[in-house]
Amino acid sequence: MTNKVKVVLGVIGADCHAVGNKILNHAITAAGYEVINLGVLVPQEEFVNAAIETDAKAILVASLYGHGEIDCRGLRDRCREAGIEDIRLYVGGNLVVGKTDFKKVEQKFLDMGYDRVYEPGTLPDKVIADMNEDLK
Amino acid sequence: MTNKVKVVLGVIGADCHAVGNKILNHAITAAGYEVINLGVLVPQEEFVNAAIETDAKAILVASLYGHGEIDCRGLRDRCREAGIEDIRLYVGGNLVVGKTDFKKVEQKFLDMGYDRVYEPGTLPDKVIADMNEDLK
Amino acid sequence: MELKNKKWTHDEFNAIRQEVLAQWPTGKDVDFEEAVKYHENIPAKRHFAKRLVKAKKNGDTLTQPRAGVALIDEHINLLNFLKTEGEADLLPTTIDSYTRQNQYKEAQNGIEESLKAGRSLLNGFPAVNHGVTGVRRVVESVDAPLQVRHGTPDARLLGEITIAAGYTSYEGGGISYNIPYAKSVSLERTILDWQYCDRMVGLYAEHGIEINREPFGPLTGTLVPPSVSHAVAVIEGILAAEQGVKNITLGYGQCGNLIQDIAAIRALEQLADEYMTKHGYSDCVLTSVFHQWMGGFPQDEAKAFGVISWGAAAAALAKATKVIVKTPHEALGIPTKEANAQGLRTTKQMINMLKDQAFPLTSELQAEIDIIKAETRCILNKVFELGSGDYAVGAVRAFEAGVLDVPFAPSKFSLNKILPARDNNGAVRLFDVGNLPFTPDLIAFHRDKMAQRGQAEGRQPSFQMVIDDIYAISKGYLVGRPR
Amino acid sequence: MELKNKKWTHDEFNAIRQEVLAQWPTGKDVDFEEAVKYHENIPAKRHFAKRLVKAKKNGDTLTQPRAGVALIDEHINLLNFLKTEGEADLLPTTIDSYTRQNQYKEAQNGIEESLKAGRSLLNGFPAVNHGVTGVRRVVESVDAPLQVRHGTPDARLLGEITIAAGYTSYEGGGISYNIPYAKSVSLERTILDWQYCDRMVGLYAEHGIEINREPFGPLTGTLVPPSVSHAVAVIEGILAAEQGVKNITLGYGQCGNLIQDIAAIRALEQLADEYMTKHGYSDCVLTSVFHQWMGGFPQDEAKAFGVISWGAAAAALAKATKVIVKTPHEALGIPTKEANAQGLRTTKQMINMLKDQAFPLTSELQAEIDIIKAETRCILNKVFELGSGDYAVGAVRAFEAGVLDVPFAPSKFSLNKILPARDNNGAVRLFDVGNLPFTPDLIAFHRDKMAQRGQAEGRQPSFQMVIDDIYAISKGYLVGRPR
Repeated sequence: MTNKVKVVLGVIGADCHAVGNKILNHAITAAGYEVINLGVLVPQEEFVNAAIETDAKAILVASLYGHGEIDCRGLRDRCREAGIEDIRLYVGGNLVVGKTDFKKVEQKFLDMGYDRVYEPGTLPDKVIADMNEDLK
Repeated sequence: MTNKVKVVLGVIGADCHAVGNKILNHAITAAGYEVINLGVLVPQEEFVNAAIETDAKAILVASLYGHGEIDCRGLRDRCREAGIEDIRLYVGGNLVVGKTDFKKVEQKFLDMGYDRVYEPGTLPDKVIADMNEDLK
Repeated sequence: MELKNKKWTHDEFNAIRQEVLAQWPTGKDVDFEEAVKYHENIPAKRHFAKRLVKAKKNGDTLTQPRAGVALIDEHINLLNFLKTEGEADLLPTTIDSYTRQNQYKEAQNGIEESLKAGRSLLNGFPAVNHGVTGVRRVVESVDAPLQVRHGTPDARLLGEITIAAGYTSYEGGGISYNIPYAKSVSLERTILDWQYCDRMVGLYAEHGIEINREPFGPLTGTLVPPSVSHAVAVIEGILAAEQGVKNITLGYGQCGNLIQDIAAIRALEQLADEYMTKHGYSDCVLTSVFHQWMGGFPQDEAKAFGVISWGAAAAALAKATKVIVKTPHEALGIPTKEANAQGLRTTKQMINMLKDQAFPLTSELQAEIDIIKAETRCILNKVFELGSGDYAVGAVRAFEAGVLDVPFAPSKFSLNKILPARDNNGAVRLFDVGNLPFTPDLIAFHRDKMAQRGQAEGRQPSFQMVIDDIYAISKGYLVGRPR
Repeated sequence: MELKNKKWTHDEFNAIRQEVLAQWPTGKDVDFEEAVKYHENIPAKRHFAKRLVKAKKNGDTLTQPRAGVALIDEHINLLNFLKTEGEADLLPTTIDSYTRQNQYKEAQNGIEESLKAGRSLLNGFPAVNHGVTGVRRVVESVDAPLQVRHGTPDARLLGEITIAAGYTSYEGGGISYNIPYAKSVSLERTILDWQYCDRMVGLYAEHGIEINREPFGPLTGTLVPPSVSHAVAVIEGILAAEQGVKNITLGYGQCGNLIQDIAAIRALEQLADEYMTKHGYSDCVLTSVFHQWMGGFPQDEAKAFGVISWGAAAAALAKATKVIVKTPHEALGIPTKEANAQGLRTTKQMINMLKDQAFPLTSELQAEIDIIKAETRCILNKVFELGSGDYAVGAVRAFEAGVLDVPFAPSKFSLNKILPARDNNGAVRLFDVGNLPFTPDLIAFHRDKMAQRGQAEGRQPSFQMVIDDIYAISKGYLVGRPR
C-alpha cells in the first residue's frame, strides 16, 4: 500500500480534450502523487464517487471547451452532500465561451466553491507547486 | 500651345518618397491634365513659384514621412501673399506621426486652408475624380 | 446489424431511419422528398461540392473558419460577419458539445440559459434542437456554401436534420469522430452510425443531390504523424464511397515542418486516388483540406498571427483545396467574431500572395512523399488483411491490435502505444512505433531520425521530449528543445 | 578632392574633419581619443558586430525594428519597450528627415514643437542636435546593440557624433543614401562624403574598435530586381572596405517570390565573398540583412500581419543574419510602439518556428541564384571597366550611362530607364532592361518571362502593369493582375 497523497483528475462534462489530461496525469504522478485519472467526459457524480472511494485530498477539474460555467456549477454542493465538504477543488482551462477578463472568471468560480482557478495556458508546474502547498 | 488644365505636383519638405509621385504624375497626365511635377524635396516657395509661372489651377502636395503638420502649415498664406489666393490646394499622404483618427487630421488641414485632404492609401482615381469636379 | 463494408439496402436504411428520427421531437419534421426538392433549388454558389471542384480546377485554396453560437439570429450574424469582414469562402456551423454527445436536454438548457444571459453559453449551434425550420433560417440567411462541423460519434439525427435543412456538406466519420471525441463508444457502433450518415448522403446522390462529405483529418491534432491520419482518411473515404457518397474531402492537420506538410497533402491526394480507384470508387470526386496548427497556441496575439500565417503559407504552397483557419484568440478559448475574421483575413492575404508561387518538387519533398506513402500503405494493407478484405471490419481489428493507433486519443479503443516526437528539423516522427506494421526500413528511419535529434540535444528521446514538443509552439518554437 | 576608390590618408581625413565638426555647435564635443576609450568599455552583448558574427555562426536570424522619436527620454522608453515587449535582438535609432537633409535648425524647431505638443512631431531622433552627451544617455539606458538608421546623403557629422557617443553600427552608403534619398546631390559628392564615414570607421578599427557598417540594401524598395541592388551593395562594400571597414552587412529588400528571395540572399553572400576576396578585402567579415516588404502595405492589420509573416518566413528560410521588421500600422504612417512590438513578436515567432527547417537547394533555386549572379556580374564588371579599374569612378559613370539604374528613384542622377514588373510566378523581372549591360541571353530571359505573364493575362506589358504590381500587395495580392 502506498502512502502517496491521492488526487482525482478528469475533464468534466461533454468535453473530450485528452492531451492536457494525459500530460497533467504524467506530471502530477512524476511529482509524487497518486493520480486517479478519470480521463475525459466525466460527470460530476463520477468525480465525487472516485474521491470518496479513494480518500482523495483534491479533485482537479479541467474544462477546455467553453461550457465550464454550466458544467462546474454545483460540484461543491455535491461534495458537501456526499460528506467530503473539506476536499480541495481545483479547476482550470478555457472556462467560459469568449475572451473574458480572467479576474472576473476567477471570482465566479471561487464563488462557486472552487479553491484554485487556473487561466488558459497554465503549465503543470504551477498546479503542482500549489498542490505541494495545499496538500502536503 | 496646349489648353489642358495645369496642376503643380510635388512632395513637400525634407521628404524623398518618389514612387507615389511618379505614379500620380503618370495617372494625372493620362487623365488629360498637364502636370508640372516638381518631384521630391520641394519647399513651399517652389510650389508657389511654379503655380504662378504656369498659371496652374491647383497645387497637389504630398507628404509621406510624418512631418506634414510642420511642412504644410502656411502654404495658403504664402499663396495669398503671392496673389494666387483662389488656387486649389490638395494634400495627402501620411500627414502626421503616429496612427491618428483621420477625421481629426482632415479637420486640421482644412483649417490650414487646404481644400481637399486625402488619407493614406488613397488611389489616384479618387484624386482625379475630385480634380474633374473642381477644376474642369 | 453486422458490421461490414457493404452498401446498405434501402430496407436496411429505412428500418433504422424511423428510430433515428424519433430520438428527439424535431426529427419528425424531416421529409426526405421535400428536402430533395429544396436542394434542387440551392444555387451553385451556395453548393459546397461545386465550389470545391471549381477551386480544385483553378488551383485555388479556399478559406473556412470554425464558428457556432447557441441562438439562430446570433449564429446568422456571426456567419455573415465572417463572410463580409473575414472574406471567408466557405462557412461552417460548428455544433455545440452537448449535441455532440446527443444530450439534447442539456443543449435545450444551454439555449435557455443563453437567452437569459444575453450571450452564448454553448460552444456551438445546437442544430437538432433548432430543427429543420430553425436551421433553414440559417441556410436562407447566409449566402455561402455551408458545412456542419462537429465531433459527434452518433451524428445520424444531426445529419438528417441539417442536410434536410439545406446544408451541402457534412464533416465526420466513424473513426475520426470516435477516437478523438469519445471515451468508451465502440468502433463497431460509430462505424455503423457513420455508414448510416454516408448512406443518407448516398440516398441524396441517388436523387441527384450531391452532398460533400469530409472525414475529420487531424484526429487528436497533437503530433499525429501523416501516415496515421492518412490511413484513417483513406479508410473513411472508402467507407463513405461504398455507401454511395460521390464528393469527398480528405484532411490533414499541419505538423509545422514545411516539407513534411506539403508532402503530406500531396501524398494524401495520391494515396486516396490510388486506393479509391483500386477498390472501384473512381467516380468519387476527391479534394483536400489543410488544418492550420491544431495544437497549443501562443497567448500573445501577434505571435498567434505568426502561427496562423505559417499554416496559411503551408496550405497555399501545398495547394490544398481549402484551409481551416485558426484565430489570434486560439490560446484563450472561443474567439470573438472579430478575432475570427482577423485570422481569416491574415490567411487570405497569405494565400493570395502565394497563389502564383509553385513549390518545386525537390528530392527532399519527393523523399518525404515516398516515406509517407510507404508507411500509409503498410498500415492500409494490414488493415485490409486483418479484415479479410473488408476495411470496416479491418479497422476495428486494427485498433485492437494497435495497427491503427492515434496518439493522445481519449478513446479507450485506441491502444495509445505509439509516441510521436519531432526530429531535428521539426518533422513529426515516432520514437516509439508501437504496433504499427512498418517495415524494418521504416522503423530504422524513425529510430535514426530520433537518435539524430537526441544527439543534437544531448538527451535520450523520452516522454519529456514529447511534452516539450507539445508546448513548443505556444512557447514560440517548433521543436521543444531543452533551454 | 578627386574621387577615387583609394584609402584616404590621415591628413586628407583630418583636413576635412575640422570642417565637418564645425557644421553644428554640438560637433565640437566629439573627442576621438576619448570615444575610443569609451568604446573599449562597451560589453560584447551591446556590440553590434560581435552579435552579428555570433548569429551568423549559429545560423540565427536576428530581429531589428525601425524606431525613433524627437526627445531623448521618449526615445529611450521606445527602445526599451521594443526590447522587452518586442523581444528585439538589435535596436535602431532612426534619424528624423530634417537631420537627414542637414537641416539642424528645422530639427531644433521640431524638438521644441515636440516638447510643446507633448508628442513627437519629428519622424525620428535628431541625434546631431542632441549631441554626444545626449546620445550617450540613450546608449547607456538601452541594453542592446544599437545602430543608426537614416537616409542621409551627407552623414559625416551625424556619424562623428553617434559613433563617438557609443553606437556600434552605422547604416548608409554613397549610392544607397543618395539615389533613393536625394534629388539633386551629385554622386561624386555623396560617395566622397561616405568615404569620409567609412574612413572614420576605419580609423576606429585602427584603434581596435570594430564598428559595423551597413549599406542600405532595398534602395527605393519598389520592385528593385536583386541584381540591381546587389551590384550597388557589392560596390558599397568594396568602397567601405577600402577605407578600412572590417565588418559589413549587405542588404536586400524582399520581392515576395520565395524562391527569388532565398536565391537573392544566397547570391548576395556568394557575390560579396567573391568580389571582396578578388579585390583584396578578404579580411572583412560579411553578414546579410533581409528587409521585410518595403512597398505598400494593406491598411488592415490582420492582412499586414500576413505580409510581415511572409517576410519573416523568407528571411528565416534564406538564413539572413538579420531581418528588418515592419509593423501592422505600415500603411497608416509611423507606428505606435505597441504595433512595432507586435510586428517584432510575429516575426520572432515565425523565425523560431522555422529555424530548424533548412530550405533545400533545389534546381529552381540554383537556377535563380545563377541568374542573379550572372546579371550582377554583368553590371559590376561594366562598372569596373567604365571606371578603368576604379569602382568609385565607375559607379558615377555607370549611373550616367544607365549601367546602374534604380527604378522609381527620386534622384535626377538615376537614368530611370529600366522598368520592372513581376513575372507570372511573382518574381521581379524587367520588361524594359534600359541600358543595363546584360548579355543577349539575359535580355531574352526577361523578355520571355514578361511575355509569359502577358499571355496569361491577355495584355501587353506596360506601365499599367507596373502600377498594378506596385499596388498589388496593399490590395491583397502579389501579382497585379487585371481583375
